[in-house]
Amino acid sequence: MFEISDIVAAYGQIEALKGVSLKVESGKITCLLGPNGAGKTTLMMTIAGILQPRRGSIRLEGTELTGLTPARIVSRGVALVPENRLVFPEMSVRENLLAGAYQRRDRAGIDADIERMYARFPRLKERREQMAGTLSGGEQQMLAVARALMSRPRLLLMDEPSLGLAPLIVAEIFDIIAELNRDGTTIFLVEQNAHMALKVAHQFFLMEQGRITFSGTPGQLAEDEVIQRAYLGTRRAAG
Amino acid sequence: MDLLDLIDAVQSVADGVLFGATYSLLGIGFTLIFGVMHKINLSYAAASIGAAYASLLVMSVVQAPAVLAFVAAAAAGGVIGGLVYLVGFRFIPLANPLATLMSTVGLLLLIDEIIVHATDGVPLSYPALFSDVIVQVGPFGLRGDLMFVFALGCVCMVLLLLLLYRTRLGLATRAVSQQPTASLLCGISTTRVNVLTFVITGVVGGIAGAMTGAAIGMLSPLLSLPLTVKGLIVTVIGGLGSIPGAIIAGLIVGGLENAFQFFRGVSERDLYIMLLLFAFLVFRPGGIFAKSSGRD
Amino acid sequence: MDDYTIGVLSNIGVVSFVALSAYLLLLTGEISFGQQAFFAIGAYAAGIATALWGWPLALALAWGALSGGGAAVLVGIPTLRLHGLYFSIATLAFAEMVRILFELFRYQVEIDGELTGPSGAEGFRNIRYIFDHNIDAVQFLLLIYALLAAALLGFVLLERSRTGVAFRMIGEDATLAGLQGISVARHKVLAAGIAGALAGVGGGLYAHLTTYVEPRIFDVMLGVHSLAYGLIGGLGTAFGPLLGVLIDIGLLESIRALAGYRMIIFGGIVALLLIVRPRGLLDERTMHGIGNLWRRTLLRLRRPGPGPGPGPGPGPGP
Amino acid sequence: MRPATRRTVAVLFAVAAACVAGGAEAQVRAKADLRCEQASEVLLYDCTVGLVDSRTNEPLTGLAVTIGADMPSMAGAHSVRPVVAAEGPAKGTYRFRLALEMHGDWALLINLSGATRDRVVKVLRFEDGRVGEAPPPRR
Repeated sequence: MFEISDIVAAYGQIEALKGVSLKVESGKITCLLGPNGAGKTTLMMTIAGILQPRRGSIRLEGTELTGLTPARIVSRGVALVPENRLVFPEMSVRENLLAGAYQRRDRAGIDADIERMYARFPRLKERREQMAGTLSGGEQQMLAVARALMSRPRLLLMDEPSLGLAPLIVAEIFDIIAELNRDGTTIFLVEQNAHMALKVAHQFFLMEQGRITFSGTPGQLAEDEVIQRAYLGTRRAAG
Repeated sequence: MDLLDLIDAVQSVADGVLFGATYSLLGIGFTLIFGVMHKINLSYAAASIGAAYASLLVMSVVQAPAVLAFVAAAAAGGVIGGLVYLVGFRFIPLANPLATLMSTVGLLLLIDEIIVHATDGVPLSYPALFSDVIVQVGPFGLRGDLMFVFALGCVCMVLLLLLLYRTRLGLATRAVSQQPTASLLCGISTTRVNVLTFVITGVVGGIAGAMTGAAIGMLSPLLSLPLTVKGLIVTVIGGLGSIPGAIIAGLIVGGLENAFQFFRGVSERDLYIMLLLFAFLVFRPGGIFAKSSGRD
Repeated sequence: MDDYTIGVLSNIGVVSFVALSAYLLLLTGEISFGQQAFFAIGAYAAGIATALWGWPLALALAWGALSGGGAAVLVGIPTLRLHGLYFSIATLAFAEMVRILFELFRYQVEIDGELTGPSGAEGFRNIRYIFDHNIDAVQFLLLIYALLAAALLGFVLLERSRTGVAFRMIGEDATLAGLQGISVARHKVLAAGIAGALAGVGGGLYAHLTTYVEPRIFDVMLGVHSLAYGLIGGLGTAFGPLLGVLIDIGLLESIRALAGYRMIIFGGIVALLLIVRPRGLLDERTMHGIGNLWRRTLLRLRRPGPGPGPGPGPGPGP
Repeated sequence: MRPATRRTVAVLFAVAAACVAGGAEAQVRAKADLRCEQASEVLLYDCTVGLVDSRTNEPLTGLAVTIGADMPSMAGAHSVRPVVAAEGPAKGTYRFRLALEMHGDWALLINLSGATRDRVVKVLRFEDGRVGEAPPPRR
């Protein structure tokens, strides 16, 4: 169980998160929806320890994560696939993966995991010696996911994995998300693409202006009229 | 120009290229710190000279072969590098570009002045290695001390490249310089990488300082400003953040410096070097290896 | 006042011009390590004008300002596209070029049976205007401070003008300022020109104060110091750089016990002060606080009502 | 206007007038011959300066002579508090003792006042045990 309670985070005077609480169940895919500027990325960065919250607590299986350095949080089993992927452009695919395993010391285990990633993402294997900056957007997204997985996370955070990708690639990414989840990884993702998320997620939260305004199952989400209009809107009406 | 002049000119340029290894090392130091922190450490050359002075202090206490001076300078450079980070960067708001630039200027003055006070401003002689060796290659004579400096510089560069491209620390350093946020997400501590970068560049700088002392035969606090300027030139011409660029640019600047000196005299030499720097900044700010969109 | 005090005060006044020059560029967001070049150009130009051409001092100082400002505009145009570090290094390169050029510059004329004029690295001696015209040290000191006061007045007016606001906006965010319809290029060249002219006047005064200049005086150290003055003193007001000069030359230089350790202390102050006050002692926030206090005091003075006035508001934070 | 202000303004006008007027009569120019040698301690130097009229080579006697010192490479910094020279036994010679802060090139500003007002600048290199002409700076 991953639990966030009453997190307040601010940039200077502006409160981006105004007391966010939510629970992510182990073994499930949980999706956070919300418009731009709602504070979703801020929440992700706060969980990962890049931003420090003003108050509140973040616990993974009962262990407190707030106040820890990002490195500690990674070693506690939380990895974030950041928005816009942020691969290391001048490093090879292989080196990117090695960087993902920076907190680990087991040489043999790391090598085995790299092979496992190559098996799961054959495209990365083809390009393992290529500079990450030269990969396509979809390939970079896969690399970012694989890099995060290299730390063997119990909880995988993903910030807008479909951002800026072609629909075909987005479908592929969501297949991978479902697959990872089947293999036992808990996933908490931020998404704007509610249609894709509806297909895989087990639980939904909606965030608006720094607050959680809705929580429920995909069924409840699809029935909520307000949400329908805002996030599923015309497309659903058309389809 | 007759043949003898030509031979002299080539000889002079060759000497310059050999000495240019010092500039390369300094350029690498500037460029590495810039790569990791996106800051220029203006106290770097002063710290390097300071480390060379510290090695003289060690040599005056311990009776040891001259090679030890280089080891001592490297060690002192590492310590000073760490201190520079602590005073000039650790607690300074990094978002303010003025602040760190000026704090390193403050440290430059500080280090310079400590040297001046410790030595009353008198230049001290520095042990040269192989200064009596001259290798004749056809009409050219290669000075032993310069060749030693060059060889040492090359060894340092190779070790540094191995460190950067073959070790875990090197991976972390490159990661931080390319994508600081992602590095944090990978569990890399940027503070630790920053400190280690300062220590490592300090070691390199200490060696460069000792090399300068050995090649010129003496140390003076007056060296630190020109070396700072040379280091900046090499860094800019090589392209900020580019290590191969810094290596090549160091050798080029070393060679050009002597060429200008040979043809135009010592007083005009630096004028052309500065003109070169200025031209690079205005027309090619990304350095020699810049991609087409090399501007920041 | 003894000669020493007059000398120190004169130095403070003259160096303030370079400090103001660097400060003006800091306002537009650029760090220049090269203002000493325009100081040098002003010094040589004004010195040549009086010593070799027999010009009156006022004209020579104006000529120094013109030369400094003109040179600054000429360098300002190619370096316009450069920002941040690149600009700083370019100014450094330019200043070093100027210094070396003065080391090569020879222009001597026989005056009163003696060769007078710049003579390369040996410098330019016998800028004898103050002796020939019987201007004593105190009079010259007054001249320096009168011009400095005029420069400060100019700054006060500038900061209230549209141009001054434009400078600060460009300093905050050049792109945003450009979007607001401010011609960034024109304002930057203008700022560079004014800064160059200020340094030029300072240089002219310096040359006539010491009667002797040489290229070494104008090395990077001077530029670095003039930058540091603004940063120590504060970027909130033109009095900031003056405070910086006062602290360095006035306080550190004049306290005998610190003799020789001044640069160490100065370097240390620069490094450490920036931790606490990254924009100097008199930064924008402090100036705002002082401004408020001042306005409140004025208000209270203007309306001396009966009974207790409004309680003392919270003072400005330190 | 307060008297002090009025005086200031008056002086400023005088200075300004002098500035504009230009071309005053040529004055006596001094030529100096300066010799220094290290005294008993490090950084302490005893110097003798011989002053003559540059045109007539007549010794200049009875002047008040003060000497300031400055390091050209660090303008304004390291300036030494001016010392007063005492007239020596030989005609037109003055002696003084300098306490410098560091070795290196120093510009000595020899200020004359009294019958002749002038300043002669001499750049000398002070080293441990040796004082000589400063060679042109080189980097």
